[in-house]
Amino acid sequence: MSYLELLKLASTEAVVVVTALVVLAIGLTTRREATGVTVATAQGDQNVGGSSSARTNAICSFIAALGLAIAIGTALMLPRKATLFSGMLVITPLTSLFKIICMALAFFAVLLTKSEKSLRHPGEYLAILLLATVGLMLLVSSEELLMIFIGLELLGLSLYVMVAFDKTDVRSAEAGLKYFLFGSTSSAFTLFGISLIYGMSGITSLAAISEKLATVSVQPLLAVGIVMTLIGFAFKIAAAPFHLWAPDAYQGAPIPSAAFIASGSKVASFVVLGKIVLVGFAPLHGDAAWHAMVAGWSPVLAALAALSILVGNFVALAQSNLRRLLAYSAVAHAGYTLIGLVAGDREGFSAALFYTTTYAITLVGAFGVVALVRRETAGDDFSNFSGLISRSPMLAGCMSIFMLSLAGIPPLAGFFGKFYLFSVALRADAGHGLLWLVAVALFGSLISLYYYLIVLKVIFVDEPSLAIASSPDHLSPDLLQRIAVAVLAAVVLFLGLMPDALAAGLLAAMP
Amino acid sequence: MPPFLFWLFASLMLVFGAAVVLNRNPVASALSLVVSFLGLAALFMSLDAYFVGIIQVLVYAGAVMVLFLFIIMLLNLRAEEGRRINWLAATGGIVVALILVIQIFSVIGHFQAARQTFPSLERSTTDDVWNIGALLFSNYNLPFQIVGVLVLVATIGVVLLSKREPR
Amino acid sequence: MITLGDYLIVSGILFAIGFAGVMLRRNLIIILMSLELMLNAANLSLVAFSRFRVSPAGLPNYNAQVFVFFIITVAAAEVAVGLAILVALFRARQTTDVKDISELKF
Amino acid sequence: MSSILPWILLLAPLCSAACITLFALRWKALSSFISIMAVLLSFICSCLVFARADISAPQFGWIDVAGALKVPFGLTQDQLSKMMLVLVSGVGAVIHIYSLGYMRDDEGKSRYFGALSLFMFAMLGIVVANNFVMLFMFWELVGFTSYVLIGHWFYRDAAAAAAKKAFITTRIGDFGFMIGILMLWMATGSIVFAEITPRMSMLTSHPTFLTVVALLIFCGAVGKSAQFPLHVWLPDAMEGPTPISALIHAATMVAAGVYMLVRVAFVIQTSQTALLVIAWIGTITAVLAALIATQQNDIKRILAYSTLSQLGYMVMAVGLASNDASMFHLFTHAFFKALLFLAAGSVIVMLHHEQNIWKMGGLSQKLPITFVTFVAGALALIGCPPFSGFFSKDAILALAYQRNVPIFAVGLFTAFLTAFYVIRLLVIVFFGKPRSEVARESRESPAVMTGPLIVLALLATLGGFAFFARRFLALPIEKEVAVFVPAVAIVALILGSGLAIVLYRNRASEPLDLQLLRHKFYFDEFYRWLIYWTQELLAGVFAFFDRWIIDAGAVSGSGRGTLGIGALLRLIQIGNLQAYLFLFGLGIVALIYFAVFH
Repeated sequence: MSYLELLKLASTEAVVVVTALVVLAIGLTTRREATGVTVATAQGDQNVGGSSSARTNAICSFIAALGLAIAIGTALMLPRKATLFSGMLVITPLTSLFKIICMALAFFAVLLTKSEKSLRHPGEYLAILLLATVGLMLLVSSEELLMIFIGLELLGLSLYVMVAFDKTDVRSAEAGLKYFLFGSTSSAFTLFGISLIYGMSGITSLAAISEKLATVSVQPLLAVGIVMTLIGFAFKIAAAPFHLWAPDAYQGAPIPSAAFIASGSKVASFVVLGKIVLVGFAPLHGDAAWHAMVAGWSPVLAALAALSILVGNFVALAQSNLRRLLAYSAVAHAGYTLIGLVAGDREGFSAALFYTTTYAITLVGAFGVVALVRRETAGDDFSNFSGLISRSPMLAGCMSIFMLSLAGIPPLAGFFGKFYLFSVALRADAGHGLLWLVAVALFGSLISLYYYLIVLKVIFVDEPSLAIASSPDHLSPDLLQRIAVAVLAAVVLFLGLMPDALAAGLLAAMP
Repeated sequence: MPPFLFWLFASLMLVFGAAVVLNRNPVASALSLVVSFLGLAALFMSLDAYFVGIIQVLVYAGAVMVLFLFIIMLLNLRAEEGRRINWLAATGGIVVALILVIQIFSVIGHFQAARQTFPSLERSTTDDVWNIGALLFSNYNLPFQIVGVLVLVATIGVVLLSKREPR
Repeated sequence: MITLGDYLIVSGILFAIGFAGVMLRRNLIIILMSLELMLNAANLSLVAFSRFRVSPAGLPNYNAQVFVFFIITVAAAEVAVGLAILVALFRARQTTDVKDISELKF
Repeated sequence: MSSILPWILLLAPLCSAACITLFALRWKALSSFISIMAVLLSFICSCLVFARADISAPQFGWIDVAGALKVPFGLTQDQLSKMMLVLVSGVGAVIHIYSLGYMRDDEGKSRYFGALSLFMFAMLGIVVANNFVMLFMFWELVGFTSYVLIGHWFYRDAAAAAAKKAFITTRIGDFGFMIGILMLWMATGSIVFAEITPRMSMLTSHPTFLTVVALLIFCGAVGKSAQFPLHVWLPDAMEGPTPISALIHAATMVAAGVYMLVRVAFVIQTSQTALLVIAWIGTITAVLAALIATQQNDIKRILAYSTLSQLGYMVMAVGLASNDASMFHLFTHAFFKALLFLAAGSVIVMLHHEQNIWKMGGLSQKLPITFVTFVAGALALIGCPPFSGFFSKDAILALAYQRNVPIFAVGLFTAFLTAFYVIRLLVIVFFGKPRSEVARESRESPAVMTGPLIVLALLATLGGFAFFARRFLALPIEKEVAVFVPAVAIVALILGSGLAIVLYRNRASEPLDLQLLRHKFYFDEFYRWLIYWTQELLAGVFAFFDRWIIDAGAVSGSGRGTLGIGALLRLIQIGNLQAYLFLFGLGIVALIYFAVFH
């Protein structure tokens, strides 16, 4: 394997890494000027520092966005099929598709960053964001446990830093700490699980593991290994009971970080989780049917799914902060998505991926709205959203599209995603064994309707509170960000009307 | 390695591991951690993994422990005095950990291969640096480079997070 | 003679001790140390398996040892980031006790 | 013969809605103009489609996930849907024109017309859908737009609450509907009506499955057509503007449920048990609503309950396996109910939004046209020959008499009650002396409002005659019993009317006081109680769980003070990391137990 060939196949990752380095360099050099000025004029330091950092932010965001666009271009030119180092880097249509999706999500996170004023070091922040994207792409495209672990860690470390990044807000460090502790504990479990799986099979490549396991009789030790491995992913997708970090991280983190955790990290985790269970552990599927449970990973995932749906939806009912609400709804949505994996086979996997992709798009959009509202009103409680319709009909409209899509109202993407998911789950098992899970999910989404409607009520019906109405910088149009939110809303609508565009592509890309 | 040495190092590691958790004083915990890892390194050696054993000593005793001690000094932490132990929480945690141990025990008990001894090696593995190095630069080239990216992220993160910012 | 199971049990106990530390201790630095214990428990079982699965050439399975090598690196990076977050938090709150870190809540 | 007319009639309201929301929100007159043109276009196309014997619309593949799930986007063009098209677009057009007058000075007129167009689009979509997914999509869109329309005056708490209630209640039914669709798809592998029909024979060996599917699909209709026990949203929906009440209650939203049942009759009629349940639900709704209506004082609510009751009749007919009778009643009901609502709206507007019937009185002189048309509608509603309602209700009663006598008896009693409360309404509102200042000073509505009334009055009068109705739909065939049933029905009618006239002539206040009926059998209270307690219970359980675990980690005393806010939070101590980690560990242990030792 020559380095040149490696570079060719990993060109996308390479481009993103190089972009990250460039952005980092720009961030470091421009800030030095700014500090020089700050020392010179003690009085005007806030202003000068602020505008300089805003300029740095603009330049860095532009370069980061450009780099991502180039990387998407290179991803389009990847060969159709290639495997490196016995599965450490696999290129298939599916991995290329998800690399592009991950980069697109990162692209929107970069756009969100542009208007984030509280970030003092935009260069470093964007560099880490881009490196986290590299982690996503590695996760998506590897079928080997060591590589998956390193991808998880790269992503995890970047996200810990991104969550704790905002030093002007104490809550950010607290959220970062919680996220870090949960993340590293669960990755320790994953690691222990991987070591057991390695011990049973003597190998770390998923395809080879699957071959090995098909011949060996199932040992309890292996089952423990599988459960422990799954825990790391259950953490990443915020499935109950491993979700406890999510509300705090969503609320305390800078908004682009939260959006990135909710979207990119989740999508990539679902891709790799699906690969692990459906490729690696395929022989140990088990059966999650209510009356005839057979041990394996699918009853485990089914239990996680049911618990997530119930806990997420019920606790979301009691929230009064939009970001926490989104976090709990994220828990519930992770539960819905798991149903696709429980159903197994390629159709179930593609339904899960369709759902998680549309969900990620929706959530990035919702966080975009939250970011804009937060900029105007300095908060993200419900009260900050009251009467949004009168302040910005466009944002209110987009937000209602996102909320209704999350609630699963046709003709938005969320509806078709749910329909696809549930129908696949029902067909997966001839004896309707998964009916119980689908029933739980339907019940959960019935409950969820209530709190999504509360958000809409706040936006459309409630009177704006006085403090917000008289906020001074209430007219600060960030055109780019508004356009981004509108584009995302249009995508959600489009994917609801023409789900084929993505769903058929996904199914065709399935191995 | 004779069995008694295995049990000696294993119990050394476990006892000092427990000491890490039980000590009130962070400095004592950090030192216990090092002793525990020395025991672990000895176990690695007993498994003919000399390179990993040495790395373990170098990285943990040399780097990680220093980092811990440095932070403890920097933040000027003292033992948690005056803090009462919350027995309810403590019992809960211990019970969960015990259940975990019991689960692992019973699962390993069901594992047939666990009752076998280790097969003998063809030759001594004192030269395993060469073997591991060769693997690192061939099969594990990609993860090796990615770990470089990971360390870069950690560096940026640590510098930014621990820096004191002007208000 | 010492069997594979002995190593696995020792590793399992070390893992559980580490996890107990994570759950029980309120001091964040000690929680981080406990995390290290958990990661090293995984290392121990990996090395034991590596020695157990002798390759056709009569040598240990070095793949697992490379894995351990990576884990040690990653663990060091992780602990550094953890400590940095801790320092940032300490600067803001003057505490390393998890009980005092609960501004974000319901 | 392939034609794009069906597509035009479907898409015209959508284009109108899009134009209004995108460009014309500022210009009220323009948006109302666009909206009315669109609905008229739809109506004309519907008529043209109706006039052609065989017509088919080009069909598109919509969703096709590698053969796993195939959803075409096609339009059904059979007798049933054509009739509904004419009916929906016709009634819709009348209501659009009437809205011009009713909403003349409304602030949100553009929004109103935009939503109205979207509603028309959704409703027409339900009518022409040729598969379950399309049907469900438009079904939900109807639900959503009705939410917007009912909540049009969203600054009124009652309106916002009513809108939410309508949306959520119908969604409860929709979930059953969705499961039913999924189960049917699972069993037959298709979601297109025409493809499922021949495959139904595969399922006859699983009667329980069929019953469950049929009842789940019926759930959708229970929600949308406001059948017992999900009927509570409909009377509250009266908080919307009156034209919306007319639209929702006459030919569209509530009729959608009945239409859907008829459309999927090939599923429902395979299960006798399901049919029986449906018939009884319909019957119960009919009698319950009629009983409640006798004690209401709000003119629109009385009409709302009468709608419920009539819907009960239709569902009863579906349950008695007669689509024709059901559709016939839907057809006549569309005219007379739209008429009654619009006439009531005319009264309400002229009395400056007074809706309490005890504040009216003697209006027959003040609003002569409204009065005459209202009487026509009322007579049709109570089934007085020769008005339209007589024929259709008679058909249903005759059917019930043949197939299920207990249902017939209850139906007859409902007819008696109907006559009673309708005549009560007439007597109180239009006769006697004016009982308030506004009633004394009222005068007739403008022509833009009375015009539609007259048109509808003619239809309500003539709609039941065979020579007219037969052009639109297949009439149920009358059997020999035809003499007995109308005879008793007329007796019930006369008894009911007579009782009402005796009781309410020249009264100034309610002589009867039936708390149970006045409080609508306490359904709202019961549901509120139920929701409250489930919510409280669940929230309580979760809160308890969280607090208990988290408090457990925090009862120990606190040493150093940290932040000001922290001191307050320490009292509650939620968000405690240690407790989180403990839960985390508990989860892991439980999961391992579940996977390995279970």
